[in-house]
Amino acid sequence: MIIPWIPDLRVELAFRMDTLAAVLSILILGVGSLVLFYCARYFRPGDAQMGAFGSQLLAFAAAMFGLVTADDLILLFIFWEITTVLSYLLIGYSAHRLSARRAALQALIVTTFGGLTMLVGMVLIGDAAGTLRISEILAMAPQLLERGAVIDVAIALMLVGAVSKSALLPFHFWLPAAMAAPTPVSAYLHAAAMVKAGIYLVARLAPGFSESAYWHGVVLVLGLATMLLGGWRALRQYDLKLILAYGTVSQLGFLTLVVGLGNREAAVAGLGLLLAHGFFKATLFLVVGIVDHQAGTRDIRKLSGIHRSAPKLFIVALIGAASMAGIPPLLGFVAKESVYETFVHYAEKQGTAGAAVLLAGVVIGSILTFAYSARFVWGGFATKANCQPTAFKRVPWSFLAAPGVLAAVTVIFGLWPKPLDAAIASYADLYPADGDPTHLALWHGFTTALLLTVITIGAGVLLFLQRNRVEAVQARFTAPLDAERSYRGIIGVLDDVAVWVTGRTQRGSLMFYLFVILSVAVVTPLFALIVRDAPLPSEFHAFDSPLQPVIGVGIILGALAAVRANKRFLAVLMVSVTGYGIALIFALQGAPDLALTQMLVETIVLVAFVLALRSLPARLWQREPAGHRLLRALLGIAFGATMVMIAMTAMASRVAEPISLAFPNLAYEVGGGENIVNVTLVDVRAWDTFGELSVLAMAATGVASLIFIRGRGDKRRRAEGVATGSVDRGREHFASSGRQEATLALARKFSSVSRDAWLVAGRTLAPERRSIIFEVVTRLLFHSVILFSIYLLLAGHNMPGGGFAGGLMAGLALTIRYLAGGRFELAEASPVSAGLLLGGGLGVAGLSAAVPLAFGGQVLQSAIIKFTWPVFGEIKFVTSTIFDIGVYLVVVGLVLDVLRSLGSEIDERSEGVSSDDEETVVPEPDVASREEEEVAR
Amino acid sequence: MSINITFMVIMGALYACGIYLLLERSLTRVVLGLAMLANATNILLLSTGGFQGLAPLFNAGIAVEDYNDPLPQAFILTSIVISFSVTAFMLGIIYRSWVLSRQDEVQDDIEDRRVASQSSFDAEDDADVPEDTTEFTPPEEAEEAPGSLRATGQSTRPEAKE
Amino acid sequence: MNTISLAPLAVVLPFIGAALAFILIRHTRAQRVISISILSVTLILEVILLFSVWETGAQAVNVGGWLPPVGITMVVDQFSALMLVVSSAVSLAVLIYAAGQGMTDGDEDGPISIFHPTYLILVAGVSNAFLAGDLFNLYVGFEILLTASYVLMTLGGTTPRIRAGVTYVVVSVVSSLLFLITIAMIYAATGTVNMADLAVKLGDLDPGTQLMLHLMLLVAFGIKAAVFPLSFWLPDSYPTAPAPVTAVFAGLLTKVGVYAMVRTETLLFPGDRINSLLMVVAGLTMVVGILGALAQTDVKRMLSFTLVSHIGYMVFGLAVGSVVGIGSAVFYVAHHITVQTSLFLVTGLIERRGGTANMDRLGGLAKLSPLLAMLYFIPAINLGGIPPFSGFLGKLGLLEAGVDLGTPLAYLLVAASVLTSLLTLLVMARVWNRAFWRTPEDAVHPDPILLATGAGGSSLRNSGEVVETSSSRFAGRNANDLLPRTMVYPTVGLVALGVSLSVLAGPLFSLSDNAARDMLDRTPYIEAVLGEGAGQ
Amino acid sequence: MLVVLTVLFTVALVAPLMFRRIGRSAFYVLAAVPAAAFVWLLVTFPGTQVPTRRWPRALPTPRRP
Repeated sequence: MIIPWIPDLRVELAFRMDTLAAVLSILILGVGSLVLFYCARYFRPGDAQMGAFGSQLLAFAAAMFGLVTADDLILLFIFWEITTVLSYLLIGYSAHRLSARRAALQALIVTTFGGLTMLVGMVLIGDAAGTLRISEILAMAPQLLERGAVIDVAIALMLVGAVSKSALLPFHFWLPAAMAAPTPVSAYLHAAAMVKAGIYLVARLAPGFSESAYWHGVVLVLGLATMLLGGWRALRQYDLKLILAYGTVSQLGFLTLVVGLGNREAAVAGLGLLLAHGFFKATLFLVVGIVDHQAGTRDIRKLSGIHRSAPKLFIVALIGAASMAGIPPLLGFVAKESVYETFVHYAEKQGTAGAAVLLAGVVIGSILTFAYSARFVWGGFATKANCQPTAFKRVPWSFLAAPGVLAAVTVIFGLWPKPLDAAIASYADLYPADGDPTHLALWHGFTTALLLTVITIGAGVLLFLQRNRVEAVQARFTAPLDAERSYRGIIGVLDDVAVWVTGRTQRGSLMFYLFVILSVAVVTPLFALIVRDAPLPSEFHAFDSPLQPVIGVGIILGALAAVRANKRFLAVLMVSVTGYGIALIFALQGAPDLALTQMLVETIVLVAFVLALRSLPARLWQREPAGHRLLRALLGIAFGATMVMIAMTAMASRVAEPISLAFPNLAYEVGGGENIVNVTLVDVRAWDTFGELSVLAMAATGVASLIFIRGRGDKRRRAEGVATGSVDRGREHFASSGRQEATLALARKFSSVSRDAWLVAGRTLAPERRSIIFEVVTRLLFHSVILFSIYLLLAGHNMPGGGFAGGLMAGLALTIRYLAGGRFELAEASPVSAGLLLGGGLGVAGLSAAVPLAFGGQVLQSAIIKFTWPVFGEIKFVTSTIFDIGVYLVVVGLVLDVLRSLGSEIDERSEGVSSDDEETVVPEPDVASREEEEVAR
Repeated sequence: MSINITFMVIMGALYACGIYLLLERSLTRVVLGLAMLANATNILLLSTGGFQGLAPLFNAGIAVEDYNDPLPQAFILTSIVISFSVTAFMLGIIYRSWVLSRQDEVQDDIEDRRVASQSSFDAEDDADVPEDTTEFTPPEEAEEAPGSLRATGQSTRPEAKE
Repeated sequence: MNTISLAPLAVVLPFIGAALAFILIRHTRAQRVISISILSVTLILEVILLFSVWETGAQAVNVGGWLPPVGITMVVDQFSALMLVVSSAVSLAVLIYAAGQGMTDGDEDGPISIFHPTYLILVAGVSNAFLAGDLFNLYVGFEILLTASYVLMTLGGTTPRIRAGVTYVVVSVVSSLLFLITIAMIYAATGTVNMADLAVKLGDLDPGTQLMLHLMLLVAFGIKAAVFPLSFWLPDSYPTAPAPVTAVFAGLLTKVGVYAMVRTETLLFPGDRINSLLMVVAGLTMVVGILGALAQTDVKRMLSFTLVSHIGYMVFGLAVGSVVGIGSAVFYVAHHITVQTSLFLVTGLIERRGGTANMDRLGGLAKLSPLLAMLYFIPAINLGGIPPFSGFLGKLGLLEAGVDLGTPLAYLLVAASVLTSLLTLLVMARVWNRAFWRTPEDAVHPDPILLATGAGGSSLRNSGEVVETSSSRFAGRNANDLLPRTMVYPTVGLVALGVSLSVLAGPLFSLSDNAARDMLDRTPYIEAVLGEGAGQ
Repeated sequence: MLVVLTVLFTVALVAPLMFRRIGRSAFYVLAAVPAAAFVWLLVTFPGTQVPTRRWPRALPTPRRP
């Protein structure tokens, strides 16, 4: 069944059910339903998290079922990672316990690490095979193996995923730690299902890829080592669940060993052992759950006499442990017998020392297994000498049902393994039939395998009886390398590296960031010019007109003076000197529009600077002058020089004619205007100007929001209510009987007139601030300047001018009135609030953009309308002028906003009469304390 | 396209002074630096137009090549307007920064320095965790979730303990 | 008048909306209605554009009727259409979230009245940047969204915002400056600024100048897209802004930079001259970014670092330069916009519910609000690359592209991307362990708001008791006010969009691969703009 | 096969609601779903069925559905 999901990455939802999948599904679904049944009795009724737990457990079963039936490598990986995430959630069920949280995170990270490595392997194989379908890949396995290194590495990477999932040696530590999970989770995930995913992957790949270079190295060595280590550690545990956990680690090593051997017998024996382990380990975990639930502890030094207080539980536990130990009538024995037979035949056939060591290792492992099974039964159920029998509540039937069924299955299939053997046989067909095929059977006759079993049981009993001496030996011999501590070490080192790297890169200082950015911006073009040769500039000319060098010298002097100035306003003046110099250069170069706009902008910027910085101290004092003075100078010079070199190279490498040659004719015929630059701005490239308007509007809003904080403060206060001469009264205190005092008193006497001759709100200003000449000049100039700005706007299409120049001119007019008459004069001069102006301008521009669409044209398309008026004669009106009006309004709005916020509002604040609730000026200590900053955020 | 040396010199000098001012601690000088860099870029744009030409006011007689290149002029106008609005905005920031903390300095980010100097001990990862051998709290203080933190058994799991 | 000439409306509509919002500055409710309706109409328009472009490939419209290369052209190809739709959907969700926050917190007359027009102009700027077929117009698009972001970044004018605002503004102005310088150089060298015209003319320049201009453009866009050496400014400035603003910044601004890099890499300067350099930069961005995230304790700063780190993935896809590589990068950009924004919105909710965004002081949120826990968990594992979500699919495509390339540097990058994915998962799981699983009592010094409703409030709806002892600014709010519906529903919508990306992965990937094929082929774009014969 | 998978996942999604309504015994309902899948597995895949008469011959590998 195949449903295509992402054809471009060859990923489909492909499923198939073959024997291997069916055998594992038995385990997953069977044990899954029993565990869920068991949970009904395990949890207390009122638990809030049970809902989430139940859904996660069932989702886990579904994910495992998907994993074993998936026929697409990536689909298998998807279910693989879903099981990882669900195991993270399940282990973290009792999240208030630090051990549970840490174990969950540890399991997640270790298994995801393995999973991601496997993903790389899968992508490599998918890329080499051309398909992601597992069955097809296995079919062409032999051809793939010839590809050599790539496939071997890919298979090795996939094995890393299997090793980490099935908790083999380097990654085994997460399984015992995961015992912090509720016991049903341990029973299902860490015994029957999740850890079997790795074994399933090995079993799936074994038929095709068991001959790949690293296969035997990884599978056999790690498997055997894990088996021995797991068994050895299990003998030292005092917690029943940890005995089983290390037992599982050992059995998983054993399983990987068998399944990964890669011949027909091993396949049969492996699957048999897989089923057997699934049944008996789940039984034992469920039994431990019951013991913990009824007795309240799992510590074998406290449990005593339970075999008498819960005989039925004892029998079930005995069956499970016996099957684990491989005692004859049970399924465990049947599986182990065929495993012994497999390894005996393997040793005979191979004849190498390695095969013999393998056999010996397996036997020793089985001996250890027998020993810790015995320890489990003795620890859990025997009556200990030195402690009184533990109180044990009666075990209700429904609680014991799940382990009971599993124990029964172990016994039935032990006595009658025929159906299992038939089921597994078809999986074994994937291997070439070499020699006598082995069967799962209770009795194989008197073979060396049987002899080995007898040895195993004998040595196991001996090991159990001498357990005190064994523990003494183990206590002395502590583990040289401990995986969990090394994992935590790695995470610790990772954190330290992270802090170190972040400390180096995130200095927090703007100067450092700019330094890095600018040096990268300087180095990369130089690198390009060095690596690849670029044309050397050939034609030069000193200057276009003799005046240019003179102005140039002026500009450079201004720039240097600005750098060295330590008075704030001196620096500002020097920068505006460079600005005006550039305006002159524009004029000389033949750009009247630019010169006009640059001059107006410089003026308004100068006014804005003075208005904003007047409340700051005069000196550009710094507590400690910015360091690295030389370094900054070097970077500046390097940047300047590089830019000059790049400009010259770029200009020298021009080959094609610039497109601007077409502009003059187009502007006149189609645009209908003689001023090419203005036509370009409002018609040909009107979309740029359209964008700029929003930049202007945003800047205006930004300034207003920074100063007014609570919104735009658009409320206008008219002049009537204000007492004459009350605004901005001089607070300088003169000498009481001095001359200034007298002149001030005289001026105040004359200022009582109700209506002012020159400016509407001139009277509101305190007498010592007013200058009659300035007011008279303002009165004369204001209206003519406004008229001139409207002229500039309308004539802009043919003569130098346009929306920007007009708007700036009108802005200057408002500035003059504000400077002459104070903030109430400004309020009188601007009938409309700045927000309205901005909105109106943007609206006019927006509509002039959208309306042409209605007439079938493109956005911002202009049309030329010719009509004749009686008085004015023939008039040619181009609709782009409407757009220009929008520009005009927005520019006036911006200047008004700057004046209102930087001018009037700061005036009010400095007079301390501000109506808005001024944010309390908190003198912030140098390093804001975290708490205060926390609240401020 | 022949290159005008004067423009190059002016541009280079403005860039150098602008960058020097930009890397300053005082906010006013940074803003002045930005304004100077914008002016330098305008000069660069002007020089890409090539030679000094007639003002771009169309009349039929003049050949197309004689005009000064109108396209860079449009770019320069846009650049002037944008640098004007950014300067205005920065003035607002300077005033606000002065009102809030009476200083005209570019302040460093304190969170960065705190992170760079934090200790590596993290309770969640490195705290010592007592071993517990059961999931169920004894009946008397059983709150609704089983297995609250109860250090009962002192089973020595050899490698878990630091 | 076919649909393509409606494309500029995607910019004009928000523009007119902003104008209306300016005029109605004092009626916040009207502003809210305008902005939400305008954004919805724009989203519908962009979806129509996406479907019309899906089959036919790149289409162009000349603004004002001026033929290229004189006039400005707006070009919509599959890549930009996808970007438009995803960014509009995300900005609509964030707008509703912010409006909801404004309503419940009741700061009607406060900065919220400036928020709506500024937000609309930000969206207009982003749409303009995606549509621009002209290099200078791309610069203006950048300027629009930057200036709007300056205002949003310093909204409310508190001390940390001003400090971060200065860093952000100065670095952004420097990046625009470098971009303008590069445009001047390109005009000096070729005499044109129309991108399609440039694609034709840049080829004739000699290699030295081409490489120089190419690198200068990438540096300018690299600052905006926060690529390794140029990305240190981002984690200092983004987290201090209000939650919805940070969400929009994280979702859109860096992606505009990445979009511009993809355009220059494929259209203007084809060929793999600097692919190995891009690979190295991508690797460093990933690793240094995620190491930064590991070191943080504040969730918003941590997410800013993961944002920087995952830009490395997109640059990796770009550096591979194959159809699968760029296709996966396109898909990854769409995925990352959605997931990163939804994570920032959820962090905003965490900040309201837990009183702080600092991981050490949080705890027990899973019990306090299971809905919030789920809202965090899904995008978190999505970002961490857990299948079946879109994060994994994007990374899978990138791995396949890297493996197809097969050079040792590509394998190194594959290893780096896998490591970064693992560390991202570690970072996200750490937040989950501390903020959601840990009991409030275990937190370092938990916010009283956590302890107060600890026992009672288990779910969003029924916990109504008043929180009185909270030090954070949400004192005196009952739990319903802490997570109001108008803020939770857009977050749920965005998370659902993230999940739907994996359900629709098939068609989305075919769209991305078509976009990549057309971009690498270059002629569809050039012919759409300059007419048939132009593409060589 | 896909049907079994979707059934399992949907019941898992619905499970929290069941628990809220009928509490602990919802586990029995949850246990029933994999049990049903187990039975379905035995029925549809003869390879694993308990053979009656003809088990001596090697059983054919089941066709892929």
